[in-house]
Amino acid sequence: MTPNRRDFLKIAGASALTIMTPAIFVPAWAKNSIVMPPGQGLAPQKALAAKRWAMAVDLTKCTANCADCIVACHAIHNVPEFGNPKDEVKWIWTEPFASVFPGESPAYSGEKLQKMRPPVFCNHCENPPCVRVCPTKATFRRSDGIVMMDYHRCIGCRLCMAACPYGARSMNYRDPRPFTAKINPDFPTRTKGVVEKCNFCEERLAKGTLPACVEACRQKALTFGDADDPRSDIRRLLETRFSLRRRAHLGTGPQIYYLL
Amino acid sequence: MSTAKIPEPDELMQIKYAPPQTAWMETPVDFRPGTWSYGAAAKNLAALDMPNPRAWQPSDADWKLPENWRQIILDGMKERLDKYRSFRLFMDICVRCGACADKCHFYIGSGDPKNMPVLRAELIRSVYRRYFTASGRCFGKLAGARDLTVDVLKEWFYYFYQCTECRRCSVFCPYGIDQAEITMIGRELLNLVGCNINWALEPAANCFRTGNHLGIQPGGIKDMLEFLADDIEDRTGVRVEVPINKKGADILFVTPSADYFADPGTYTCMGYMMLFHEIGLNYTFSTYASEGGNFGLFTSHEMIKRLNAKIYAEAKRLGVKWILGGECGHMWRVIHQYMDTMNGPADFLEEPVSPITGTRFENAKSTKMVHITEFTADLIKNGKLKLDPSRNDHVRLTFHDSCNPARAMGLFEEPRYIIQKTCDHFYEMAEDTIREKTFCCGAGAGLGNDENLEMRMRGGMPRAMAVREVVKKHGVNRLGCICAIDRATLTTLMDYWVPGVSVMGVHELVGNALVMKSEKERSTDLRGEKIGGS
Amino acid sequence: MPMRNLGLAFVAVLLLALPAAAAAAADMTALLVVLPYGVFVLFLGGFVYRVVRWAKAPVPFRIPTTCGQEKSLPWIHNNPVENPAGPLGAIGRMAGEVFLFRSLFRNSQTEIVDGRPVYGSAKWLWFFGLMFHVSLLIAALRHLRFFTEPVVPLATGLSALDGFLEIGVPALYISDVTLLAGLVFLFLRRVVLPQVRYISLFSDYFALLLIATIAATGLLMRHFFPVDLNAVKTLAMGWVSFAPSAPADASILFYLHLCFVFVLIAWLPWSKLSHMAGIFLSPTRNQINNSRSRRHVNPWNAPVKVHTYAEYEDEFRDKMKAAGLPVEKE
Amino acid sequence: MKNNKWGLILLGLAIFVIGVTFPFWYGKEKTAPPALSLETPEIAGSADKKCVEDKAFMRANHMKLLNAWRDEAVREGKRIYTAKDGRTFEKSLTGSCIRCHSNKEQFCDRCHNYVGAKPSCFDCHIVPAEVKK
Repeated sequence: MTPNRRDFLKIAGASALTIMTPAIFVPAWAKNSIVMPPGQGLAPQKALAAKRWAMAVDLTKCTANCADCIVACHAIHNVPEFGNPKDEVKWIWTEPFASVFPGESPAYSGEKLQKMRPPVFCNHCENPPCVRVCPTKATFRRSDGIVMMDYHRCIGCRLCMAACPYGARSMNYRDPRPFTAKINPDFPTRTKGVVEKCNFCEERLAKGTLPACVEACRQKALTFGDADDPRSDIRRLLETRFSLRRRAHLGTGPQIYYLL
Repeated sequence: MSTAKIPEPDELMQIKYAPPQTAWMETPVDFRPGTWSYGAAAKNLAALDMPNPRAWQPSDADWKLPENWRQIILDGMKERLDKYRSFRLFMDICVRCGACADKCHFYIGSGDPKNMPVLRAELIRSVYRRYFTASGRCFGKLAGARDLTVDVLKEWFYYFYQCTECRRCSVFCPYGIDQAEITMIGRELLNLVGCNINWALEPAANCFRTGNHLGIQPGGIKDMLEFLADDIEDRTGVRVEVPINKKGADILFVTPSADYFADPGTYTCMGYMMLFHEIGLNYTFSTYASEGGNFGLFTSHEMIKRLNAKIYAEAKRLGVKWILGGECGHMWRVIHQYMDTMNGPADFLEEPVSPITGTRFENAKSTKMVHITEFTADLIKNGKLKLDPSRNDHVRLTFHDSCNPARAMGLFEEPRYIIQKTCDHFYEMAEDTIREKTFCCGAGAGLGNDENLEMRMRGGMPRAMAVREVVKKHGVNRLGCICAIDRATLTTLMDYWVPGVSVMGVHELVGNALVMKSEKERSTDLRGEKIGGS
Repeated sequence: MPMRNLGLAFVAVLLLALPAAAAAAADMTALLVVLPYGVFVLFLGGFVYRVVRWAKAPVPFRIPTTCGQEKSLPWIHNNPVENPAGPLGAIGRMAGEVFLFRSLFRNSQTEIVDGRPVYGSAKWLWFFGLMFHVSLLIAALRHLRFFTEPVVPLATGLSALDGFLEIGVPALYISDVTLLAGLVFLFLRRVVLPQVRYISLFSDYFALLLIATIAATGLLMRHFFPVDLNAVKTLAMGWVSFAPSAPADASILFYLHLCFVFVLIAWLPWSKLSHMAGIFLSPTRNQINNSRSRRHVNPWNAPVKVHTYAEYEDEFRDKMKAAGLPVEKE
Repeated sequence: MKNNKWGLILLGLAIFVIGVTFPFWYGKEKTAPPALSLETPEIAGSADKKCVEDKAFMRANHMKLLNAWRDEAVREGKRIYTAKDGRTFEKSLTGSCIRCHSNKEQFCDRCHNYVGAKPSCFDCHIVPAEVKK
């Protein structure tokens, strides 16, 4: 049996211990003279940058029974398939319209809306409750709006899962590697006891490519871009089309916009 | 008696715990009146063939030591290091964590750092290091070693006779280092050069010659027991027999002689006699082995054996089946831990069986000596006694676990069972002061003399204060115990710290509560005090 | 002066650093080929000598300190551990002492409040004492990774368990933190409490400072000034396979660490630290309280001069007869 | 009846002696530090055959460097490392380190096993060669 700090902390409820920052033993000289080279430290030229990353999902284009975005996302991110709804790990998934927008489904909505299963993601909130509750700051919000997870720090306490109003976070209750069909070596897997979620493909943005789901969508239903940039495609869409956001009244400031 | 002036209780409570400015090796001992016991008289040492009998007092500058006293002590130490694993080990492994410090009643009562068991042991350990370890020989003080000088010897005397060998420190020591063992060896060494206290040696000499520590001769013992039988008849209307030196008795009964010579022990003794009469026990007292208390324990292992030998010898002579022992503390330490080893095997006796209940006392099958509370608890449990606890209604009792039965035997429940069956008003003292954590009366191990009264009152303070709390809380007026030294010295202690509390043995309760066949209506208890009145 | 011992202990530890510094500076690494064997012999031989010395002294009497009800009448519940009536109880009692510091757990603190002594719970000494000892044991066992190839699972398992908080890289060992915490407590206690300061000898401070220095140099090497672990392991494996070779180069920290460790190991059996072996022999703890049901034999039990009944009767015969007491000889 | 406890004492001493001499008789496979293999196609194909920093530094500090990289890249999004000699690298275990040292078993594991270090890096990060197996 290999000891697992996550198990331990889960059992002991000793999340207080983890307030200690992991970097306390990196000496100052190591940080300053070696890791931070002079005149460097910015993203490479071709990396995509933004002030506020956001995504628009055009529900008029999104077709039923298509899972291209999900398949692409889960494949490159090594999302495991446990074959068991209780243990399910998901970055993109679908839900009935009525549960995606519980406040927006009138009693006499037609068959089209009733049957519709819009894709749902992490909303990369302006005001993310998951970040606020994380005891180790494993979940944090980048200045470009991406709500990121540092798996190294996650202790599996699942406070973020309790805090997220969208159910966008999944816990690896089991070792995910044996349940990952084809491992993509360019992206790490997780270990048992770590929570995961959509990261807006920040590793792809750093290399200058759009998120995998956006690329994979043959209907071009997904538009990704800088909502803060008046000239961006997504900004134009949001200005011209009517959009809904999930449970926006909660004040979380979700950044996935559903176009109708 | 002593000329020392004893401070008032309030004054005594002003205890200074801050250690002195000077290091302990550089702080000489101060023989302050009231805190030490008189040296043994020459006649007592001579009676016991012990070395260096002379007229001296610890307050003298010249202790009239033999010429080669240092060599005698060092040879004695070497001998004992080879004979006692406890001594050698306890010299070596103490880490001076200090957990024992505030467990000692003498330290709590005096604040003298050399009364911390750890430092009291260091007094002798420092000499051990100097003469018996390489580091001590080479590095001296740096290794915690020091020369054996007359001042060191005086310090030993002062502090080894401020230890009642109660073993409370040993309960708390992570290695079980027992100051009692160290004190016993320390006193043996002092005895080798004739430095001992009269209050331990005179009783020992008396016991050796007359069989009991007060030196009472056979006729006196008989008179006293008859007198107690008269008192019993007066209180109950029942005439109990007084069997003495009776051959063919089933059981030899041995109890501390204080039980038949001094109040309040006499009432306990009356309790025994009534009990034995009531159950028809075929027993006998002995005038030769008329002392249970072994004053050798306060002198040396050899002296323990010399005095203790009488009990088996007398049991053999009288042809009894087994031996029953009365309520006594250090008597029971000797019987429980030393008697069989020293003077056994007692193969001429039978394994003890209660003739009344048929119970076999498995735990005493080799030593063949049963504690009276074990015996009586068994009688009560088997319904052999008719008891009326309401006759003890005027007693509001708390119970003092005597050190030796507590920490050198483990006798806790038997007396409590008897108390619960004979007394309706029983209140325990604070948890930290009873059972294995019980506090000493402050006057055991030969220190119950009057010249040492201030130290007794200091050492007994923790016990007395625990009693005072139950007096305040529950209106306790009586302190029960199963030790003759307790009955003698706790009385003084109570008068000083908690006036109004008197002391009794557990079998006095039994005597009061026991409903005897053909007894008259009782109006008083064994003390002649009205029953029911408060 | 009470603080003199503390000062001397500081000086002694500083002085010990000199040979290490000298060895590093003067490239006397050849010492590392032979010295460790001497140290090990002192350690092993020392402990065997001490234990045999203790064991040669007999236990003449059965003197367990009884901290619970004895086994007497069948209906009275006895305390089988605090007052063992059989070997299992004694083993349990010793296990409690060795592994859990049972007696120290009883520790209390006496204070005079409102003119009377009160006894408060004082478990900190137990807590930090146990923590210190367990940490020291774990830290020592973890070092087996340098002395075994392939590394024993015990060492890897302990390291994994010990580092499972995964704080920092290399992972911070919990036992290192608890060891230091224990040391700090034990040291401060010795310095701050006047009574404990008063009884403290040079060796009491020296032991704590020595272990603290070992822990500090170890932690510095692990987290701040890394050393070449391959070289360390090769050195250690050289020792245990009797093919020692001096390391090519190593940091002064490593020499300091080694120097202090050698001093500790060599000194351990000859000092108060021998309590780690001595506790097993403590007669007040390891004995069964059955002295009344089984005779304990004292190997040097010799006859003593007693006062016989015959002598007694000779002196008191007339008085006994006068009192109507039976006598043996008329 | 036995007073002398030599049996138990000798047993205890034997356990002690066996315990502290354990390393002397425990199986020893080798006493020399392991040789590390640099024979990977990537290294063979590289011109200067130099690691990110010099060998001595990497040997002593690679874990600290990686730890710093991980925090910089993940938390601050700073993904480029400039070495002391000015060369730049992506701060990535799989992207930079393992690309050259693709033979983890012959490189990383050898030392880690020898000194009993068990880094948790590869619990998540993947050596491409191992996926293909």
